[in-house]
Amino acid sequence: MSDASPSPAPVKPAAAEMAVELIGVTKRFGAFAANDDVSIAVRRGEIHAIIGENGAGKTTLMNVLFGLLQPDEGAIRIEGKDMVMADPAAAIAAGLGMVHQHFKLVPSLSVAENVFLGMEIRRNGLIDHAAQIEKTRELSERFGLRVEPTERVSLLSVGIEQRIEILKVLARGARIIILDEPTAVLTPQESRELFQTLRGFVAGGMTVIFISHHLEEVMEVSDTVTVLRNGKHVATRPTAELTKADLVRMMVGRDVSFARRRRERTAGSVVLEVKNLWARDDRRLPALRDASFTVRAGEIVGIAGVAGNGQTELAEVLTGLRPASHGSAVLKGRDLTTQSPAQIREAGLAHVPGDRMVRGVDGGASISANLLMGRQTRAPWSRNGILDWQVAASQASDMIKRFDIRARGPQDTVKRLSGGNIQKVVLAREFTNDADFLLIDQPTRGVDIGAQESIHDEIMRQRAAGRAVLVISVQLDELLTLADRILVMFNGRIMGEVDGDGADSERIGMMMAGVEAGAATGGAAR
Amino acid sequence: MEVLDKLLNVALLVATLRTTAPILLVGLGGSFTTKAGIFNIGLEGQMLVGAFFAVLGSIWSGSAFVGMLCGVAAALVFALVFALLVVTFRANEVVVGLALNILAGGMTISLMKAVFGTRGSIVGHGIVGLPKVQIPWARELLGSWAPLVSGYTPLVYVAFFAVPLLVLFYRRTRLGLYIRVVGEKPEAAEALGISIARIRYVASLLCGLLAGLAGAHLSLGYITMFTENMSSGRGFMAVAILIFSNGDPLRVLGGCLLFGFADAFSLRLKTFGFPSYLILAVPYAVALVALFALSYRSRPRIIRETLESMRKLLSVEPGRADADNTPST
Amino acid sequence: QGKVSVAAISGYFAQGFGVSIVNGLNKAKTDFGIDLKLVDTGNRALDYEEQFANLAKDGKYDLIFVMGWELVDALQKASAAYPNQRFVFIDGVLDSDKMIYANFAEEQGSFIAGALAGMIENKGSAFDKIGDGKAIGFVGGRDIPVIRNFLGGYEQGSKYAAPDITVKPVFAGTFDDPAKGSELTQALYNEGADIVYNVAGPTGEGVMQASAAADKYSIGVDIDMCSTAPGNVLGSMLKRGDIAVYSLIKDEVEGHKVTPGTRTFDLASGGVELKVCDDIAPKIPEEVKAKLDEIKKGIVDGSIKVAKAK
Amino acid sequence: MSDRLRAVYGQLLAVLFALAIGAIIILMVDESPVKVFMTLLRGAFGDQAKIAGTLLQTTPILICGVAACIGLRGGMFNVGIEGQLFLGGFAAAWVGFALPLPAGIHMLVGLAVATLAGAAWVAIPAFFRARYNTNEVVSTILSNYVAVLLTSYFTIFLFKRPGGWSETPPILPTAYLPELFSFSRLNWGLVIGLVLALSVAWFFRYTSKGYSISMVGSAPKFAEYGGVNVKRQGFLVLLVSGAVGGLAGGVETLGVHHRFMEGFAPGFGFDGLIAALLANGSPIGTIVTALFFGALRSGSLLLEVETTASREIITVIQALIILSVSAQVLMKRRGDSTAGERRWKF
Ligand SMILES: Nc1ncnc2c1ncn2[C@@H]1O[C@H](COP(=O)(O)OP(=O)(O)OP(=O)(O)O)[C@@H](O)[C@H]1O
Ligand SMILES: Nc1ncnc2c1ncn2[C@@H]1O[C@H](COP(=O)(O)OP(=O)(O)OP(=O)(O)O)[C@@H](O)[C@H]1O
Ligand SMILES: [Mg+2]
Ligand SMILES: [Mg+2]
Repeated sequence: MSDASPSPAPVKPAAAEMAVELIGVTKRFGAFAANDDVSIAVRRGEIHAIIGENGAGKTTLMNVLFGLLQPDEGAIRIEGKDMVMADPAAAIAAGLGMVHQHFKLVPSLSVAENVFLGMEIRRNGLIDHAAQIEKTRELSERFGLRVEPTERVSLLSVGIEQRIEILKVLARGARIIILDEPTAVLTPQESRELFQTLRGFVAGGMTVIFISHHLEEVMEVSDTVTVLRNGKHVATRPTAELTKADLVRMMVGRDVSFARRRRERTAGSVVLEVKNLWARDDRRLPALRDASFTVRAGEIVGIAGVAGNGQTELAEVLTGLRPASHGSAVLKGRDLTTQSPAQIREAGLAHVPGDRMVRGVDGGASISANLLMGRQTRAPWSRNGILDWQVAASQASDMIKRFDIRARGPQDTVKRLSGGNIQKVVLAREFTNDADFLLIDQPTRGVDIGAQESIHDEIMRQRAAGRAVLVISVQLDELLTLADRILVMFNGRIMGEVDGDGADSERIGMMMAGVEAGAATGGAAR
Repeated sequence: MEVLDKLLNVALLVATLRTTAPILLVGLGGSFTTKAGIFNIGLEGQMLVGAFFAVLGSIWSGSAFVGMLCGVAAALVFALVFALLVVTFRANEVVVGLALNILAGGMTISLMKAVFGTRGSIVGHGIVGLPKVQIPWARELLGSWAPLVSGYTPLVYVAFFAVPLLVLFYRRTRLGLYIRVVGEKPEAAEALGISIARIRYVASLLCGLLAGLAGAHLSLGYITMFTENMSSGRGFMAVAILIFSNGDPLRVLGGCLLFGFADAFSLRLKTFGFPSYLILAVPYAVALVALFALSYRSRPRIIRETLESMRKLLSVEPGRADADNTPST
Repeated sequence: QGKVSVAAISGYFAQGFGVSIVNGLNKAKTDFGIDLKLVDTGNRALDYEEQFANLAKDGKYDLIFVMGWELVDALQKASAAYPNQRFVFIDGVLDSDKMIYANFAEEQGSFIAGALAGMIENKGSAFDKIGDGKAIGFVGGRDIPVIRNFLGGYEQGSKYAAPDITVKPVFAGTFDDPAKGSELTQALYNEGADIVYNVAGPTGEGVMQASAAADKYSIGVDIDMCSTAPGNVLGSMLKRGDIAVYSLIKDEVEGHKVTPGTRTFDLASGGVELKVCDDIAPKIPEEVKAKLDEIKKGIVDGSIKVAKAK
Repeated sequence: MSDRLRAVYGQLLAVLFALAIGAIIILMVDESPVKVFMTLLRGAFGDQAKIAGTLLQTTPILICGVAACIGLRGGMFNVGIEGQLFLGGFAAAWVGFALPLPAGIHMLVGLAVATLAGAAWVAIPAFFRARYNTNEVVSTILSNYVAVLLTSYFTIFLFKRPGGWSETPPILPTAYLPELFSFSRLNWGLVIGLVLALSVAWFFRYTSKGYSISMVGSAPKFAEYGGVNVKRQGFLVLLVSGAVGGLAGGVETLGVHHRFMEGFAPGFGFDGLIAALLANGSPIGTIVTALFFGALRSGSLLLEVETTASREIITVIQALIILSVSAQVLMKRRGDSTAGERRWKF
């Protein structure tokens, strides 16, 4: 039925069967079409997954559906009725609800205030906090989403925040729920819990649309899959008819191998030794607790864990961006906790930061200016404090070639590049630093499958060149692909270590959720 | 001791309230923009045009009340321009605020010259000031402390009563909540269909309203005349207070009282013969010291963090400790 | 003989003394039909020289009146650059002998103001609105020599007429903040000073208003301020800039070219005087009035010497 | 490059728009806009002396503007240039009258001490900004008031010229900044300003340090990550910006007034800041905007003598220009600017 979904058809027989129909939607940003004549129909009571590479236009499409963006062409039909989604309010009125990729909760407000934000219960013109708390409690019990309505959101975990987001949607009487990459920040267990909830919803007659990059998840949960590529609709099929390989082929347009990299153990001498390291987060609460581990030359150590369990703090302490409250991290005889970022870089560290737009680049500057960072005081880029922009530009051209950065040239402004290409700019800069120790935080966050492969290859090359590599990732697959050893972090602690070959993702998942693995191999929690 | 008696008395407290009121009014106005996430350095200018047009309106209509409304209207126009440029055209707040301050200074003087043929100040010309409010029971109940509550011009009461009203406004009204949300997490507001732009406009206009009242108070209440640049830094002082009070009405009140007191107290020091120029600098210096002192690791926050830290340790940690100790599954 | 053309430049045309100068210029304009150009300067020292050049270079003006000490430097340079241009410097005497000076003896008028205030304060509660503070106040604008002159005369006068009265002087530090003037005045009243002499430009408007608000006394300055707070203004120490400029222009119009030199406007010539407000005058005891007349005579005939502040 | 051209073109349009509104206002106060604008032009560029007068007005705006540029490029809003200028002006005067030194050296020492005074005055706000992230906009604005009152105090209570108005004794001729022409007070200050603007522009474009600092300004977290000591650079940036502000005061004192006068140069600091903002933090662009402001100021002097319009009309027009350009800058080049980005969050 999917590929056959016609352009503006005069009559649709089973119209009421359909919860959402997008008909010929086109959304352009300037000359570029993020969605190009996309038609999708979502049946009532199904879980409908939407997949596609980065920039395929998934989020854009959902934003159009939810009234956050206005389509240039096309129509939207909800439960058989034509709708104009002028703004989110119209979408909400039509029975839609959206849980965004980045949560939109107000930290200083309570759970109840957040749930009822925009539809406050009022008495005599004043907000009735007691009634809101009561209603929130009721809702959370009815749908089995445990939360304490009076708690302030700033104190809650991401998992809970997502529950609140879903409650928000439910409180508005949504019958069709859209989730944009809902599991990106969850532990496997939390994800499973979420899908349990979603299944409950569809059983009750609601409809769920969700976007995901995790194909296993899609295979496991969804009833129907829609694939987008380059803004165009590729297919909509029942999940049962497809294999994971089919999905990948449809997304990328070719076969991609996910086999674990074959490797020989080459681990050499210890490059980095972290001992009993503690640190606080921005709120000054303990975020990294007593971490100890080593990284050797020629090996890749992975750090697994749900985002916000101290990985960022670990990376920041190692790079000198955050003070350690206790402990040491010795890189080739130098204690990093006492050094400035510049000194640490000099000591032989390269760092691919997790948040590339904030830490990794200056979006407003050119590619060559971005590639210059960190080496602006060194020859040949600079002599006697004077920069040589010619050297910088010619080197930038080289890197653009070597790392296959899709840009017009070294003078191109970085912010104009797509996410994956920006990431490559960062990688290009850091991988060519000849550092003995590479700290790579989320190597492929937001990078599509094709680019992922080449980034992984590059990381393996660095390993082969005898570098010590520490990879932090929230994507377990990625670590399973790359790492020789995997450390699992939870709540600031290293819960255990798993050998990369033959690692059991179930056990890692348990540790990510805070359950100490009984058979954890000693090394880490020493 | 005698010196202290002479310095610290009811008169000083009364003077403190008097000097506090204009900064408080404009500070509370700024609270709206601060909460809505706009850095409004144009308070000074809004206050100044408010003061000027209040005088103009008062002369024209012969009524202090109408004058006050004119002052407010003028400040609202400034606030609207500010919002238009900052919200709609996304111009830099500091640039626009500073430019509007310059505009206010130049415009009031030009108009003064055009209307009255002179510059400098407008006195007389039939300006009607706001009346003083005498509270009948104050004398009997409070005796010599009566001046503390009675005998101010109406906008002084407005300023102080606005504080609890604003507290209520932010806690219990929808608009107040939206203003806070727009300032703290605009994405959240946007996703719920709350128009960030509209809320920022409203906040900016509310700010203009109070800044206009502050100006009218300055030229019709505090004193009955207009002089060039008569806001003389009160708007900037309010901005300083807003920064370290984060726009919370009660903390704004605290900050304003501090400066009101510093001002009133330093004026009294003058009668002891301290050099006037140094004394004149006292309120600004106090503002600076307060700004620095409070940003020195922002004390209230550190207390909050410590409490949170402790709460976390007490409530959640034991469970984790258990998990740590039982090697199961 | 052509039409007389006059320019005046100052930053203070809107303030008390400046207002009286503008009044005099305007009166001369209506009476003699002269050409008149008023130039309000700003407060940027950098501008003054160009402004003088703009005024003087065409030789368009017979006389250029200049008021304000901050202009002195530029004035002297302009006078050197345009030797044929006649400049009248108001309210002071400079080194150059090529200029005309209209010099005022504000200390003499202030002496009488001090004497009046001292004697009234001395009456204590016998006089309406006077307490037993035995002190009189003074609110100055910025702490500068001219203002110190006023204060000096005021102090000498009060000492002369009422030796046991203390003078409490304060300087606002600014001429532009009436609110500050009001607060300062109320502080002085609180400390027992029942009469406050205002020598503070626009800041001083606050003094007058505070006297009305507190129902105490004030003394105005430069121009007649009795109407600003009727019943609360004892009098005004007039500094007759209008007389000065009018008489100079009159001479010029009548063909007596004004020549360089100093003209003094003091008590004797009527250039300064204390005008007691009409609504207060009847309440003032005869012996006080007599004493004031006696003092005035003494100053005029030189038997009472009033020192200028150094 | 065409982006830049388009931006300049847009700014010109914005200026024209502001002038049009200004013309309407001039009509409202009963003057002929044509006469006003012609008089302005003549007052600014009418003859040799007028042009020199314009350049004389431009000098302090330019130097203050460069001071502001340094701050803006390093991500710091130094609104305290006014206060630094006053202190620098006083310090230079003090060296000029109190420290007899040989000619030439005397002048250099005067400028150096002015520079130090400006830097010293901004040091505390800079320290708190760098260390505790205290909003420097407010702290520098407030410190302006204190600085101006402090110089008044020094001038009137401690160092007053006997018998003089509120001014210090004149400086010794050995400390004079030489004049450029015989017919004007225009002096080497202009050259200092131009050289400063060019070298600051060069510094940001072609030196490692300049690169690091502009990265601190445009992407502080990125710079921090790249090994730049953001706090130290921020502190230094404000310090240098303040130093240049102090230098502006020194140039005025040693070049023009030859003494320190209480309240001698109100508003130059703000003019400079705004010139720099309009030029989007570019020192070269600031030369143009400062010249524009200088011409307005100098033209307004003739305006005052020849028409009935007041000088404040010029202030109004200036404010209108800033407003329309500020909206415009971001319409065309949103995000490309260091100064234009809205980074003022609490
Ligand atoms: N506001 C915008 N202006 C210009 N281009 C945009 C805008 N929003 C999205 N795009 C572009 O549209 C394309 C589709 O973006 P979209 O966010 O829909 O992708 P996506 O499929 O959700 O990707 P991801 O998996 O990374 O979330 C991208 O190339 C993106 O750069
Ligand atoms: N307001 C709440 N309502 C319902 N359950 C809650 C609430 N707060 C906490 N919980 C439960 O307690 C557990 C621990 O929550 P908490 O946020 O303290 O941990 P965390 O997010 O893992 O910690 P951290 O964010 O420091 O890593 C959650 O998994 C959740 O099940
Ligand atoms: Mg997306
Ligand atoms: Mg948490």
